[in-house]
Amino acid sequence: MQKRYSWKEFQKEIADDHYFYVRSCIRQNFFPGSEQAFLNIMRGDLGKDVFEDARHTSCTGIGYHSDIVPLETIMTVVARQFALMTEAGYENLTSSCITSFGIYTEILETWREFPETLERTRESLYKATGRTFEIPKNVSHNSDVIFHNREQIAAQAKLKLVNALTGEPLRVVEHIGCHYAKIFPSKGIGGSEFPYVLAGMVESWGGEVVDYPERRHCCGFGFRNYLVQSNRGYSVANSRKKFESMAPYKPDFIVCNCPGCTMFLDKWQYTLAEMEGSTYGPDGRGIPVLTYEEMAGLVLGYDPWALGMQMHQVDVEPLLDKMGVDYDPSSKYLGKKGKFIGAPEVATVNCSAVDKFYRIKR
Amino acid sequence: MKVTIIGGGVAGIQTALALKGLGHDPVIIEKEDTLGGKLRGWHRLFPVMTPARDVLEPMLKQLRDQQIEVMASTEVQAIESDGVVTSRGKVESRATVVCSGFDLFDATLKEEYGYGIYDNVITSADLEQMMNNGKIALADGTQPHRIAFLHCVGSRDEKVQQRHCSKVCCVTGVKQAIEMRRWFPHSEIYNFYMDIRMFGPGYEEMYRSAQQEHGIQFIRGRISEAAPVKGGKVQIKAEDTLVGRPLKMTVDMLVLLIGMTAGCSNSRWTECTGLSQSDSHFMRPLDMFEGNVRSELPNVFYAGTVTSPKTIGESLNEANAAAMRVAAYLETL
Amino acid sequence: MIDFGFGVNTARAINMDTNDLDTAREIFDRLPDLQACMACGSCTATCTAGAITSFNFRKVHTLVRRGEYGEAYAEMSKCMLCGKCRLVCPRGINTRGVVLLIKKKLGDY
Amino acid sequence: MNFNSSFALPFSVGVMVLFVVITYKYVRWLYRLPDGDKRQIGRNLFSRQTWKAVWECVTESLLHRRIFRVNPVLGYMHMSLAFGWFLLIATGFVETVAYMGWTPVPLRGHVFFKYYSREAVHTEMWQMVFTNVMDALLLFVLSGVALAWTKRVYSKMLGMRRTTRHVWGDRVALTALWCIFPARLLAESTTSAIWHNGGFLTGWVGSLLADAMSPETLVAMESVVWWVYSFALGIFFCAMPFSRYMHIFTEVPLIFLRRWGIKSDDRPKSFDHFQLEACSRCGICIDPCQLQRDAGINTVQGVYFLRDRRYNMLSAEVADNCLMCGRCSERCPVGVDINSLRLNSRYTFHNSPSFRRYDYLRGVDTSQGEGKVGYFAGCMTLLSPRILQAMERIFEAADEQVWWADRNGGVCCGRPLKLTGEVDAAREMMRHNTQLFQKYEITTLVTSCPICLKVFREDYNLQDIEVLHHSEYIQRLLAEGRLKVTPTAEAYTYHDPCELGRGCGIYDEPRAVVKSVATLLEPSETRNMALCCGSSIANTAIPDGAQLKIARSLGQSLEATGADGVVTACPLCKKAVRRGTTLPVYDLAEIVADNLTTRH
Repeated sequence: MQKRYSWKEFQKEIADDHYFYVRSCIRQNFFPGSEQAFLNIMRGDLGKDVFEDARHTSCTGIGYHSDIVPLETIMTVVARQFALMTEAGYENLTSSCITSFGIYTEILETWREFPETLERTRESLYKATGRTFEIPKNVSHNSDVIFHNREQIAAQAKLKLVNALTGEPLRVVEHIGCHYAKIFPSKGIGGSEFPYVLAGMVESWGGEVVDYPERRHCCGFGFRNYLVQSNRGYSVANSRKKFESMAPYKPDFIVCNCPGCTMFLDKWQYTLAEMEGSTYGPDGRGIPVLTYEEMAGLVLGYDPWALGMQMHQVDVEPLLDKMGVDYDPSSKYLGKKGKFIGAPEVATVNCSAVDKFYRIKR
Repeated sequence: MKVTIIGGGVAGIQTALALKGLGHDPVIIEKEDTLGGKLRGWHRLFPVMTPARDVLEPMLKQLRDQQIEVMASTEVQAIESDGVVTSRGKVESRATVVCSGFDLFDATLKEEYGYGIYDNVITSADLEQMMNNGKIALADGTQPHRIAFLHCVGSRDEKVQQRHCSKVCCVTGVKQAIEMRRWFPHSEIYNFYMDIRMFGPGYEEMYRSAQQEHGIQFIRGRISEAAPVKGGKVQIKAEDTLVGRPLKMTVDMLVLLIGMTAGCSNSRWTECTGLSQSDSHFMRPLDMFEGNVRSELPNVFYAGTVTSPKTIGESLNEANAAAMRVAAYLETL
Repeated sequence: MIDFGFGVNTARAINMDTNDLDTAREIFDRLPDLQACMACGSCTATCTAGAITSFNFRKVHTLVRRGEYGEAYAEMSKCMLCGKCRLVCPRGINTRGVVLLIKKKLGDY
Repeated sequence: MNFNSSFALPFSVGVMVLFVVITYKYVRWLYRLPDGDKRQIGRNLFSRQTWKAVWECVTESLLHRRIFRVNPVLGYMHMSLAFGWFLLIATGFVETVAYMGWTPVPLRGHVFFKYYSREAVHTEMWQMVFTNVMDALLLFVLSGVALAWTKRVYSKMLGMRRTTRHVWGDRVALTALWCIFPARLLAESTTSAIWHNGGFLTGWVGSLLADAMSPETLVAMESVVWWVYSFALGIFFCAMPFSRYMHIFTEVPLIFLRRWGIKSDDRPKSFDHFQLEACSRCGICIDPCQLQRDAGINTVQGVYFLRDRRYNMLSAEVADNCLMCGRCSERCPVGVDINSLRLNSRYTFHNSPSFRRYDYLRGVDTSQGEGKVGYFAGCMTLLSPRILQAMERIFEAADEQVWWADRNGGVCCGRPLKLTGEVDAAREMMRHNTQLFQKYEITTLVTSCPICLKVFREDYNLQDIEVLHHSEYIQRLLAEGRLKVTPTAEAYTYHDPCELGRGCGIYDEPRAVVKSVATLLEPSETRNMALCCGSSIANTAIPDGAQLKIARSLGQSLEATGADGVVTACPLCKKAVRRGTTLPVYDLAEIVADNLTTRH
């Protein structure tokens, strides 16, 4: 990793404070704890101003990439988000979703290259909603913001990404969403070939990044490739390619900055285990997949269940034990007031019934 | 009459020798402390494996014997109508021959190939250096078994603003592959290419012998990316375009055949004289035919790779041609 | 094993790390001139069998050289061995010998 | 007379072994002949062919007439050994009978008669005649042995540039054979020295010995030399059925079977053994081989191929590396059909069940035109459009309605595949083309490709269709006056394509056509010994460089005629010859089409 100096050539400006926050469709549903953790870390631990308007919507990127939503429509939807930001008096947009981040970047570039499309969008938005908007000064992804504050988080860290027993740094596979920098390399930290956004966090917090042959490869989500059932074999094949390539490096966990990647790298491990019986972690288990907020949350000493880590398909307990996280294994499926929220069935990817070990409370 | 020659590579040296022979008084201004330019870093030259030394040494000896003036470690800052301004002051002359050559393409710009990032990704120039040092080895000191050469790194590539063909890399790739086969007789050697351009005498024959006698495999397809594999190896991906299928393999060593980019001093020549550059930033000669060693200015001439990628032989020819042109010009004064 | 209603696609990439290249090596050790192929395609263009069926000599032998042997025997069996390809090959490759050799190395007879 | 002596033991053992092995081999091979071959023998057993075979045995097995044609000295060498030894045995038998009358005498008695009769009286005139005749015959054989020694050292004297490199077993037999007659001379001379019963040769050598040694030494030596002689015979007889000397006997059944119409086929069969073991490995086939002569390939010639196959050490490389031009068979003194044997060896190596590999041929029909005369260009002609164009002009000039079978690309005739040994698959193509010809009800099939011609005639079953090579067809048109050509002042040399000449026996028709338009000049090696162009489709092993060398050598011989151009009658030869010469090369059809007398 010492040689990875190239990222320095791809530095982007990241606003320091006063963010207008937009959410991710997938994460709201599958990793709600991560989005909440982001807000808590930003507001609580780092003392930043993050504003969220409940009226903001999906960016419709999934529809756009599946050829359902036309370009004009998505431009208008994006313009509406910007209008909400302008109305709230903010200039820095930060997005929870990589697809959205890619969409914002793409549309801003389109407006820059073809100013007439911007005018048409202003007109459409005004006709539809009566709103006007300003172009944001700064657009960042949430991971950019966390990267920006990584040293401060490191300073406040309660735990390091280190094996508590051996003292060895944890081996981390970082996976960057394709739309983060592959479309506009200069919009990503470290460019498209060697993005540094997650690697920087891992290194700052004491872990070791694993570079492996298929690091650049897509997770396989690919919108249409997942959304159409008959295409899913193609989607899962891409994930498998990555797992097979990373498995020999024995990573302790995977960290992603993209909603789709987190979901598919996590859930396809289950699917592959059920379809082919193959798992890629030690002892017939899967490799835990974390969001960067979960990783930051663990470092800052958050309770894993508060971070929503019980939502994972691949059990995270082995990782938590390795890191030395202080948590209550038995309360995994207990909600806010101690109410049982339901547990999934035992899956091959988790090797054995977890409650056998932890006596999970119902 | 006094003539300044900017650059002490093969073109500059030969221009000086030829001008001296024609009775003039050349002075070579070289920014580095030794003469010889890029040729000093080369081991053997295609197509007949002539040691680079055997070409350079006799030229340098002649230069010394004929007592041609050389200003080493001197940078030319500007070309003027009555001479050049250097870091050591003005040198007055009646004509100037620009032999400032080319720069090697910076392979780190093709980040996806991992040059400077992965230990066993090297450039063709690095390989020549290794051969000059008498030891070719992987970063851990062991011998490579599987070696891949990638043609056209920094040539014919819009993404790095190198539209031109660097001309000599194809045959260099073939030459180095054969040399590697001789160093490592049991290795597997693959050359990934987009086109193979064997334009010179003996080149095609060399290409064929590389295929047939040396068993070097040529795969038509440009490597898209390199990634590290345990043990310092590199995984490469390409399309085998001849069968229309993607292809990947792990190699011990990846050699990037880097191209020639326009010399960084070219912009300086343009700024101070108004001389023009071609799209690829090489200096533009007066025309492509009769005036191919002349510039738009009557007293400024070109020789060698300052105007376009060339082989050593072609650079030497241009040096002689430029000397003739200079002499003819000086007679008109 | 659960049936999710879809399978896992196999990779299309030619994997030179896992492919068995020994047979390929034996083939061009025996007929080194095959290595001189520069993929001009004249063999395929003139091919008597190729005019009637999808047989593509150049492509099949290139795949074999990369260690992709599946179908190679069946494909090469479409060849009529008429010898036109050998007459047009600019590199003088013994194409008929290549067909026989590939069939011999990859067939089970 | 007393025939009990221990020294004869090695000889007797040798004879026994020889008899048992040869009987076993012949009975087994004959028994395993296919039923068709057995019936064929039955039909011809009492025919004139049998008498012809007897005569051939005399002229070839004993007198070696064919070798005399290659080189008289070489012929004499082979004849002296074969015929001389035969006469020694025959005369020795008569001699014994003359001495003993018709009483049963063991075989050793005949062979070592000089020893057993040493105590008898030798003064009668007829006895002296026998003694001297036997000495003369011994001298005759010894002269052959001397020549054989010389041939090993200096083969060119006997008209051979190269001789065979032998296997180990052959060397044993050869050494024994070379010892037999000198040993006999020494044995008989020693006995003569003691008993004075020698003729002009043994008597003279005996007297020299008697002068040089004491009587005791002579007596001691006598038993030793007779042991040596007997051992030489014994070893030779034991080695004989396993070595090249098996040909001495095998040539005889081969001659008979051949006369009775048995042939080798495209698949191996029992008869092949007779051909294989009739090869004496004389090596006469090496010199005519152009692979050896021009391309320096020294391991594939007929003699080596037959040897390797006989000892089960044949490799596909050797079987495949042959042009099958047939020049070797033309010279073979035993008349071994090397091409057929090679073909059925290739069958063993390469034939694979055809399954459905040519299913794609079904329904393929790219033919055009209508007519009772069909023209089959063949793959190679399709790469020589000048030939096609010339044929078109000839058909037009002769006012022939033509059905063009494969002008737009067709299905290969199947011969190239057959020649590689894939006999079953080749049948598929043959079946396809046959059906095509029958569908269009043609009565005459013309082809300009001798490769196609040979397979049409040999393997296709085209009952009512007359198959003609275009040389025959054009010659016929010229003879019938349907085609008129204007002679030119050009002088052309004609190159016989292997498949047309040695393959189909067509030598005169193309020459007649050439002569109708130009002067014909013959190269030094022509007609049945014409050179091959080197590009023969029968060879799948030869590299391009070797093909070129052969073509160049052919080119030189054609240029040596001083001709203005080369005419050939095969599209493949045309392309190959052009690589080897600077002379213009034409197909027969081209020179005719270019010189047609335009009708007014």
